[in-house]
Amino acid sequence: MMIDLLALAVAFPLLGAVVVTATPSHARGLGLASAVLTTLTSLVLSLGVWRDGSVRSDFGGWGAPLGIGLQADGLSVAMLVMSNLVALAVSVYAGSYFSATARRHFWPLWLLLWSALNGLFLATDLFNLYVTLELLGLSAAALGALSGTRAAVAANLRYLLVGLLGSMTYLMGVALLYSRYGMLDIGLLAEVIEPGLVAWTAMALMFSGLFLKAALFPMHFWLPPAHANAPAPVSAALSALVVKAAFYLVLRLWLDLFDPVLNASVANVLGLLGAGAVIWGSWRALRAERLKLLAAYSTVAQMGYLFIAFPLLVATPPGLARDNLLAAVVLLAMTHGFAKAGFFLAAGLVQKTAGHDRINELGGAAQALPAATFAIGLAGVALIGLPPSGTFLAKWIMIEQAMIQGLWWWVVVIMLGTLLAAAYIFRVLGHAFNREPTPYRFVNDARTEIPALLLAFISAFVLGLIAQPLWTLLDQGVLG
Amino acid sequence: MTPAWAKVLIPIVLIAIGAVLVWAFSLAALEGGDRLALIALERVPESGVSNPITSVLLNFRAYDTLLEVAVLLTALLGIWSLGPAAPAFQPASPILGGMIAWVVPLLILSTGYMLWAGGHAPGGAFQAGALLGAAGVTLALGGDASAGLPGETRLRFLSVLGVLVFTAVGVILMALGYGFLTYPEGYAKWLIIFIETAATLSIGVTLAAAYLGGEPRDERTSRSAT
Amino acid sequence: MIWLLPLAVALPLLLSGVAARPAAWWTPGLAALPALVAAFVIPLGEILSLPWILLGMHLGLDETTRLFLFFTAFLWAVGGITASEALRQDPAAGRFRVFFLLAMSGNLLLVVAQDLVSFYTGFAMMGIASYALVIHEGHRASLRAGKIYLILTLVGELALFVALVLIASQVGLMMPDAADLATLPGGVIALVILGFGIKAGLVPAHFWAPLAYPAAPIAAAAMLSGAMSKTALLGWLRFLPLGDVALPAWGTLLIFLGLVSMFYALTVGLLQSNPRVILAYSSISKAGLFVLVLGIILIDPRLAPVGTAGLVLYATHHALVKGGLFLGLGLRRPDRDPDRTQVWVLAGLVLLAVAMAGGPLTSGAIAKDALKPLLNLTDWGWLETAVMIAAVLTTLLMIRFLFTLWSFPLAARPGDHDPLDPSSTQPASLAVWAVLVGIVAIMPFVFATPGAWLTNWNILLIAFVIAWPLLDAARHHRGLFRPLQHAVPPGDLVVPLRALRIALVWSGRQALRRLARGLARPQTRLTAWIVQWFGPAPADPERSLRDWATAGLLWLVILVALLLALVLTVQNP
Amino acid sequence: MITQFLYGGSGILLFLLGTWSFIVHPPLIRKLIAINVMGAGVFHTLVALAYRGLTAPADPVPHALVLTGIVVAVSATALALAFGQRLDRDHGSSADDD
Repeated sequence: MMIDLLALAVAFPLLGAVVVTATPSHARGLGLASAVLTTLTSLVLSLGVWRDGSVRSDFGGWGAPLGIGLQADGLSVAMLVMSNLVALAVSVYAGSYFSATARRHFWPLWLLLWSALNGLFLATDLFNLYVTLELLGLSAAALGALSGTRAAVAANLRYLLVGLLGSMTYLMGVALLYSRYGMLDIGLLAEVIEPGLVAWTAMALMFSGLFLKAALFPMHFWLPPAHANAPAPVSAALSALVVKAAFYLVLRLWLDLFDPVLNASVANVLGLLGAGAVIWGSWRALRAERLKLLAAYSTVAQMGYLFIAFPLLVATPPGLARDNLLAAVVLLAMTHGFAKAGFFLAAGLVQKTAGHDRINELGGAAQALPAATFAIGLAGVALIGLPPSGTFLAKWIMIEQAMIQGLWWWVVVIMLGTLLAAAYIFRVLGHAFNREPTPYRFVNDARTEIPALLLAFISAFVLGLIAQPLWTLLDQGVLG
Repeated sequence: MTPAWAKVLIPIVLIAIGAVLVWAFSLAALEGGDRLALIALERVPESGVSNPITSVLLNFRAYDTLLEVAVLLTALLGIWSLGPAAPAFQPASPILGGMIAWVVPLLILSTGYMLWAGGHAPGGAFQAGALLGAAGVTLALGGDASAGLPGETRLRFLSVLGVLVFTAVGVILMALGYGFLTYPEGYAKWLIIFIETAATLSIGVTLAAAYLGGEPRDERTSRSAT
Repeated sequence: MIWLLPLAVALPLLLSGVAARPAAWWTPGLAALPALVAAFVIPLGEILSLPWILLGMHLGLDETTRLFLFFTAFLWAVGGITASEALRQDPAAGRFRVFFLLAMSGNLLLVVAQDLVSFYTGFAMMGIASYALVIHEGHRASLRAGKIYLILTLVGELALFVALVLIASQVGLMMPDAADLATLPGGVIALVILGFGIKAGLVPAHFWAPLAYPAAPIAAAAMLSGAMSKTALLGWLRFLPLGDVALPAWGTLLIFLGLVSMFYALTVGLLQSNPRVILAYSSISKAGLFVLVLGIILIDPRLAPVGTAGLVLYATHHALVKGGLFLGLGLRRPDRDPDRTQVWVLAGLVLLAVAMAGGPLTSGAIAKDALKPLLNLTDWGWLETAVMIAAVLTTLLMIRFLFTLWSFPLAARPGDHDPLDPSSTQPASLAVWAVLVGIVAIMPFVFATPGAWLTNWNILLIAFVIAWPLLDAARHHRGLFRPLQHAVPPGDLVVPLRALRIALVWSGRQALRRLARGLARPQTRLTAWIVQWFGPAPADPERSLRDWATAGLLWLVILVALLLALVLTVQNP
Repeated sequence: MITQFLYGGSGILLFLLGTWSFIVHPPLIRKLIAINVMGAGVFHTLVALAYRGLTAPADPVPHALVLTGIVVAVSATALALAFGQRLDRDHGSSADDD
């Protein structure tokens, strides 16, 4: 008897999808069961990595370069834990959000998306990543269109096509790397890759493909309509996890594969795009009239912060400072995952109660749902980067490093984004404080309100206050 | 509305990128050497099948193939989630109907052959599944609203069969101590055929169902429709 | 024993989780008690390190923060009991309690925090949670006050955030002491002054205070003016390079800022008729005094030990007295109420007002006495005179305050305990307020020698000499001062700021119109050309991005940019 | 060698043509076809890589990758077509206006 947690982290949601497809009448119960099982697997796997360091499993026993393997190190496990907890909360929420017919469609696609996410965070093979990306893109687009409105279908068709363009470009880069080096395993490639036209072209192709999927400014144009029109639990997963997966891949390739190839200028290109995203996304969020559109633009802005990290990473010499910076980036991504998911779930409740999500008319609904409003507030704390959220710590470390390296202009961008974020969050919260009677029951519907509240709470308090384990975890992987 | 200058600029930029691509690929092809060919060909005898491509697909890189079957399932589920199917075609004329009656069994026969041939020659689950799907499409073109597919319960089961068998084999092998998708010596051939058979059925059913588009209707309504 | 510190911070935080329930009405009253105990029993200098929280949390007390912790915890306890009792009837009280406890937790954390990150965490938690307290009542006035409070608070917190990160990156330490701060660049000092200046209500960043204090429920106003505004002083004491280097330029600037704040706030305050607004301006003037003393210390670092001790004593006095004045206002009932306790409330308020004015035998006198050596030692003789004039004005302001106690109508306010409801009594609030007044009353005898008790008698005398004829005139000729009363609205600067904005917008529009007229003809030609060559200009800037060709071209350009960045840069070896 | 370059080069050409068409042609169906042309280009290039001369057997790995890629592309195309069909059915008009 041998238990390969890496394989199970992908296989459980896959089997779950199979089972709920075959027996749609029990979709909710079986779906939730697979969700719990998958999350437990990922948590146990992460705990193992946290204690004993990274693990790798080669399927078929062939090993790289011939076979494919999965690998869990600190970086992948950090993202894995975040996405599985978020996904579990989304699952619980979705359990009572969807109608009976929508449920039949939601669960199998959702579990397929989940297995793609887990597979992506653990993957080590460039072509395998392509298949995983497609699985992710297809299931995400299908889920996004579940609300069935014309706007949602159109926006998600656009998303699907843009995603395909990104995958094809990525695949061209992979083909180039294979033709030169004859392998696909990231670890083996990293040992032989050398600066030169082949590696540069491959990197440019793969990164520009992934930028499309990560909705990096100015390639974000597909995101706001797609995320704002999807059903609330799907928006949460798309915004919190799916774009984050593309960023994770950029970071992973940056650190593990292209490290010998890249330089400060290319990092500056990434940083500039990130800065554009921070300012443009925040500004658009401030001007947004609908709550979910605001959240979607806020995602564009938050993705920008993550890309600002690249010039800082390049400027910082290897050592403790760089490790801290990297941990800060991961913490930022994790916090945003929790916060944005919590925000979208709560926004979905407000929308359901009010029948719309126009910000200026939400006062009454916000009053009727104190728990959801509170969740939006807590998630807002994390989105702005107020202490003690994880974003706050991450920004602190990023700004500190930027100042030490003399790169003060990134500080200006981060601060400007913070101010704008405060402006758009408090624009929403201001409507919640009028004098209508607050019901004594704080939580109206535990199944939907508690997941939102928990996610927001984790983002605002837990991640910042107990960030130390994350540092330990990251020491086990890419940093060690 | 596309600005005119963009229409001019896009080809120019693309040509530049193309030049770089050709150059990079030339460099890469010249320096590439044997790549994985030697390693892969050397290991083919251990893989349980003699066709190198099938060895790669179902043994060396079986995990890719598993995910690929999952992608196919995702597409089908996505199509189902978009609402009911388009109305059926008109029933075929007697001549076409007669031809369909000939072609469909032939297609199904070739499916079996393709599947079997994949072990040693070009062929395999996807080619076989495509033929099976073609049989369904042919039926649909002839006016069969269900494209020869079974009712909802069985249709759902058949469409997930590939992923189910693939994953289950993987997990069971893991539980037996061999590792996920690691075939024990001597069993590889039969396991691969088992998986391929399931995958062929799923792929065929999925392609036909995707051609119809729309959710599967439950059995009674679909029978009355045909 | 040291574990009492994290408990003191965590208890209000934990209680805030349940405080929304009506059954938890008592939570604000009890939450500050561990902190109060901690102020007495925790040994000084011991530091508790919790490396797994934030970037490593370090809690501890020193000579300065022990007094800060004492008055902060005490005020929050008194305010908490008042809030628990006064808001029991308020349907939105649950929300109030949650944010009250969050602000409490933040305030306590920043006092006991020894490292930069924890300090900032507490500071920001306190500032943001207070926003909810300010706007609690939800009228237009409180929403407006809250908006202005929030904007200024966020600007202040951002400035402080940058300042603290700069300190951390400059010094490389999370717990810098004064010697480490000696080399800070000027920008950081400016940010520290700005960041805390907003919290303290330093002119010209003061105008949130006269708006927020009257808008917030009385317990919240007491905390804002008593406990929270003092955190600015603590911050300055911590993060300005006091006692190690002489920074005459910054010192002079601070003295100037302090004088402006004092005289401006006192003058405007005298023209107000709402007692809460008067108290707000009094707080602003005291912030001016703090900054003035800090400026003196920056000019002459040798004064730092004396000056710091004096400032801490003054802060203790001011926090208790100002908090007491606000809480006392909340206990006031109309005169026609024949209740005997009202006499005692009025007596207490008079005592506190005298103390605020620095009357002999009060805490004000000893606080003034503690700062005296600084004013004497500096080379600038006129400074002492200026401070004396300010003291006279303060006394006049307190007389004006006592006067408004009778003249300003007590109206029922939805957030407060209804003062017009004769059946409502607040026995617990009265009791704790009495304790507070008692502590203020015995302060001079605990903290100082008899020599200090009578420090300010001459100033009080001068003030009365000035006030008497004025009061007399006002009594005989009603309406004599009425034109002055509304000369400056509360929040003074907000009005010109708004006018400035309108003027800017108007003149900007005019300028644009003129520009447009001038450019009209060439512009039409230009437009035609642009339309011809570039297509119509998009109305929504995002629209052009959503256009596939534009987006696609941008994407290709970024691909090329990546390639060029990789190819053209010389690789580092 | 020259054959290989011809195949590889035409693959790249297809890829670029697909990209161009995807970007400049507004109708979604054309974009979908463009994606498939791009895919064909990439697969073409990959297959060209597998060629190792007339005598040596081809590299099976790129072949397998292409097979997998084709199925993935087919799935994506099917889903995208279903999306387009749904849009058409909703409005009766084509979805080109997006």
